[in-house]
Amino acid sequence: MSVLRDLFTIVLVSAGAVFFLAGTAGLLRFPDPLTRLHALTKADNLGLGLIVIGLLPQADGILAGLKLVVVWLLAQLAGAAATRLVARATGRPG
Amino acid sequence: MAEFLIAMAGVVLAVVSVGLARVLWGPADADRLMAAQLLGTGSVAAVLLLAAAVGSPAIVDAAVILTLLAAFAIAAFVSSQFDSDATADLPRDQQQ
Amino acid sequence: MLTGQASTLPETNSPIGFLLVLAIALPAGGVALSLLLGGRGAQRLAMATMPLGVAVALVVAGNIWRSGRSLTYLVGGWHPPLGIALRADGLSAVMLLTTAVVIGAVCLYARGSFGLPAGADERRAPLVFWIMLMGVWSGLNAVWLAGDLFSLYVALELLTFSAVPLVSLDGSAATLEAALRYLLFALIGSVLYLLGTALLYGGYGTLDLVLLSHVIKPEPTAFIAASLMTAGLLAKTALFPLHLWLPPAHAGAPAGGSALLSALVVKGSFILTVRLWFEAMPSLLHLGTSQLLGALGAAAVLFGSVLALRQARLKLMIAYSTIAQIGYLFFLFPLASAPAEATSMFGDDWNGIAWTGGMMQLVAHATAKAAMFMAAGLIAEALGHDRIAEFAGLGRALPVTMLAFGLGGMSLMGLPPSGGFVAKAMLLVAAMAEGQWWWAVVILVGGLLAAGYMFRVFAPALAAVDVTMRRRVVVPQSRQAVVLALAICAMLLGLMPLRPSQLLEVGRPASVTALTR
Amino acid sequence: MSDAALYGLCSAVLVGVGLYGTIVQPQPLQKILAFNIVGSGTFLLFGVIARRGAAADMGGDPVPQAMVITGLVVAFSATALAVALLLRLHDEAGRADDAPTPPATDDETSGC
Amino acid sequence: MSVGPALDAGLALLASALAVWVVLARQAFGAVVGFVAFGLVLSLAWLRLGAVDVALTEAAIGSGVTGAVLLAAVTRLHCARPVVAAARCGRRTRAISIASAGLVSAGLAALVLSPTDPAPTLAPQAAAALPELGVGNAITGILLAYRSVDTLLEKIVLLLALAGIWSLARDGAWGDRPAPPGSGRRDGTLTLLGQVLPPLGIVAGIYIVWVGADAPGGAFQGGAILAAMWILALMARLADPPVVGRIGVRLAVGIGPIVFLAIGFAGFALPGGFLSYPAGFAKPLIIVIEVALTFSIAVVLGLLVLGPSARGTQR
Repeated sequence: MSVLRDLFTIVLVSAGAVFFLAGTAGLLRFPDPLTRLHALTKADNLGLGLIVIGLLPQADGILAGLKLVVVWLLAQLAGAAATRLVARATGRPG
Repeated sequence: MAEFLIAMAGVVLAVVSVGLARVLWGPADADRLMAAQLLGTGSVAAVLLLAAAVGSPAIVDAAVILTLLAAFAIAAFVSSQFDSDATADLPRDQQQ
Repeated sequence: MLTGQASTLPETNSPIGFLLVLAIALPAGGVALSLLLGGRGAQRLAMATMPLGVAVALVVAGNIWRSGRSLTYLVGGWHPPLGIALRADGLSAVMLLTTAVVIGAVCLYARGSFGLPAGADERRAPLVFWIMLMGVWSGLNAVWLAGDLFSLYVALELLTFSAVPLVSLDGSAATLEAALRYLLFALIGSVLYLLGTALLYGGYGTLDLVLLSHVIKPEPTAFIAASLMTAGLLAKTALFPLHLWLPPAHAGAPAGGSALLSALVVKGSFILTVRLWFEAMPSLLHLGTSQLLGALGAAAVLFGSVLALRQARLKLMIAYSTIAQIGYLFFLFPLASAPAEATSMFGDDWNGIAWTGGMMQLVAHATAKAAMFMAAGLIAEALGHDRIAEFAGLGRALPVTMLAFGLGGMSLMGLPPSGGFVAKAMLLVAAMAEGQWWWAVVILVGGLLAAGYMFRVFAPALAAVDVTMRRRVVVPQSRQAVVLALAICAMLLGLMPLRPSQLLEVGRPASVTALTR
Repeated sequence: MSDAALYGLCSAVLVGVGLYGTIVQPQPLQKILAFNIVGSGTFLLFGVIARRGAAADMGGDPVPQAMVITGLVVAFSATALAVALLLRLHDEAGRADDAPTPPATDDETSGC
Repeated sequence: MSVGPALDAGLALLASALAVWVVLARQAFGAVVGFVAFGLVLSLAWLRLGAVDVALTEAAIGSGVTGAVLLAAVTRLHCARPVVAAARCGRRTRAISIASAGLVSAGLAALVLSPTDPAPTLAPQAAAALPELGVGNAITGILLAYRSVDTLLEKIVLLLALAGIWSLARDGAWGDRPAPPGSGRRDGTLTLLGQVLPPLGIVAGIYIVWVGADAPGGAFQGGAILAAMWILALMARLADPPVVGRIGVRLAVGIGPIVFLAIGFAGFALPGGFLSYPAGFAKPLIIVIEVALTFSIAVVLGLLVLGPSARGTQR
């Protein structure tokens, strides 16, 4: 049981890290701000999301798990807002 | 397990801090902002991983606060930087 | 110590130790309440705090003088190193008294410039001035009394945050720039001090001055910490060559504020430097360090005086003279720490005499300089400017003010019977007796230069010209009287040198005395 | 090398870099940032000392940690005051020249 | 191989690199972004050093609220573009400053590499006295009992900083509202953030204060979060900055320090004297002080970010 749980964590957390890697690569390599923004959003959504899901079995108690989910939701909100605002700002000249 | 989680925290941090190169290069302020946001998200992930590794709920609190403040910082960036550029031609008491 | 643990001292609260808390907490409470009450409330509060604060200082000083013993108060009943002790020795008592006298005078003086008529709305400058005045008082008293290096850091910051807004009170670009420069200097100064504090805690596990003096050893930790802290404190004291911020800041503040800054605020970091070297780490005060500090002081005396001679504006001249007068204070380091063989030659306690002389210089300068800045403020109010070249006939127009200014100047020059004379004479004699004649030369030259810049003011002011001064405003007699009273204080100090020096001996650092016996 | 020593070296670097910046950096705003970096280095040194003093079931000596919290609040107040002074100075200078950006006459007056 | 030290080395390296970037950056905006990132990295370093309380404070105050102040400043200074004209230091000044800064660094490095052994600590003493107070978080015990006078004076420092910033208002604007943070535009996304985040943030802030007596957290951290949420609501134009001359604002600013002082003075009636707590009542009194302080800290930090009153901000 414990082995399975740990395996689940290892797989999902590693996958999350891969998405962070992809996001960074995109941020560095993509040619213009809008595509870079796209890459960043992926990392935000999926990277953190996968890590949170991966850590859920490790959390002791419902409250601790809930906090993890809250963190993810907050990050989603911030990321979405940033995306919209940055997209609009870069869409304008100047 | 703890070792693995700490290692992953390190990996995530290392990866996103490479993205900080965008802060250096720019060229647009939006790029700098995105790089900083990526670092913010990465830090939150790293804190969560550390919390799980140490098994300390207080560290999760730190992650909650970091996320809140990351959102706050983005709002501050946006409301100060981009809008002011867009509205530079509007009369504002601070500008004259 | 073996375990690296500082043990606690068998200290208990002195019967009137609670007064030490009041000395800090009354003006601190005044700050909080002033913001709350606003408007005329701030002024009323300052006026109410003033006599209380003076009374506290008097009772504390009287008690220490009569009993000959220092006072202690353990805040919250917690013993150092975990808790914080407030301690008052003779030096603290003298400083408490000086602070109370100068602040009292500034309060009375500033009623003229920052008083609000009954029923008036709250206004910016008066409210801020009264709040900052109480902030300065609280911070200074905390510096004189706190026995813990980190509390002293907070006290220094309290001083910085109340001193900087005073500089930029008039809001002109020049004073804003002076305030910003002052703030940056002060902040770097405090952060260096804090860095040293961290090192000392890491080395000895306590920040209590007394406990630290028991465990500190002449080793790299202590030496590096002491160097960083001293560098930081010197930046805050504006010792040459870290003086750049002082003239524009002290000259830019309103007269009452300049008086506080020049007379008192710079002395806070100076006293802390003295306590650090003489009380906390006497074993580290080697010949080299003390001669270096003395040499910087000598450079400050010469440099500050020469620049004061060349100023066209009165307030700037007084500010540059502050740089010079601060220089004298640093002769304390070489002269009060001379090795026994040097001092025993004439069989007297020359270190002790130098110590008393240095502190006397501090008190005399505080009172004299506050009087001079306030006199300059009155002159500027009356004339609408402070250009020295246009002072012709001033002696006749403002005789009381000019008398006060002159009495203050006598103290700066070191003419008898002023407090400055006694102070400089004691330093001079100690320098000769200890065979360190070079300081004596600087003291004499500094006195001559001071006479030069005072003469530049008085020559036109007293010239028998027939032009009648065009006065913008009539300065009330009461404000002139306050300034004169303070200048007379500086003078009276010279007439009763023995009594304050007795008080100064209570709790005098053992290092000053031990070296001579 | 222990983890505390690593952060100790980091604090030494931060203090040095920050000090250099406060002296050399011509922009007042970046001087303020540099001061904050010296401050952070100092606080980190407290943290290293706290870490080494771990005892009595505590991950570190709480006394220096508490001092850092006090220090952080003071450093923030200082930053806020310095920035407010800088902004007002900038306004004043801009007003005096009646131009949107003040000319850089001196390293302290120029906002930009 | 242990991965901990590798992570620590990475964090230390990253923090140092960011510091160099902040100091040398030609662009003020880039430097400020770098500084906020630097604060973030430092919070992680504090977690690694086992100082969760400090990590919370660094995140909230050191990086969060300070970042807001700096960003607003950068915008108003029009520093987004590279600077040409500012006087740069001469080569000699640079050499001297490199030498002196290097000397300080080298001295510090030498000291941290040769620590006192055993390292001095007050942890056992701090722990031993905690049961008397009834609080579980030693840092709360230090800030509000053993070294409470520091905390009290530091609150006065905050008030003085606020009065100092207010003093920079123009005479005609005295007592008026400060300029709202950010630009004057309403914005849908910002409004959404301003509506959704503050309720969550307020809960988080209060939670951090509440657990502060026994777990990491406390008045500073909670107050800073509340302040950030307030500023956010102001940025989204969901509320107006307060009229700072009003008695209500002044009361909010002063209540914390005044309650703290009043409880301190009440201690004179006890054997322990000023700022001592009666046996058995220490924890409730500490919580009363913390609540009052949190409220005042939130208001003061917010007002510090807002800056001095400005005229004509209400159109």
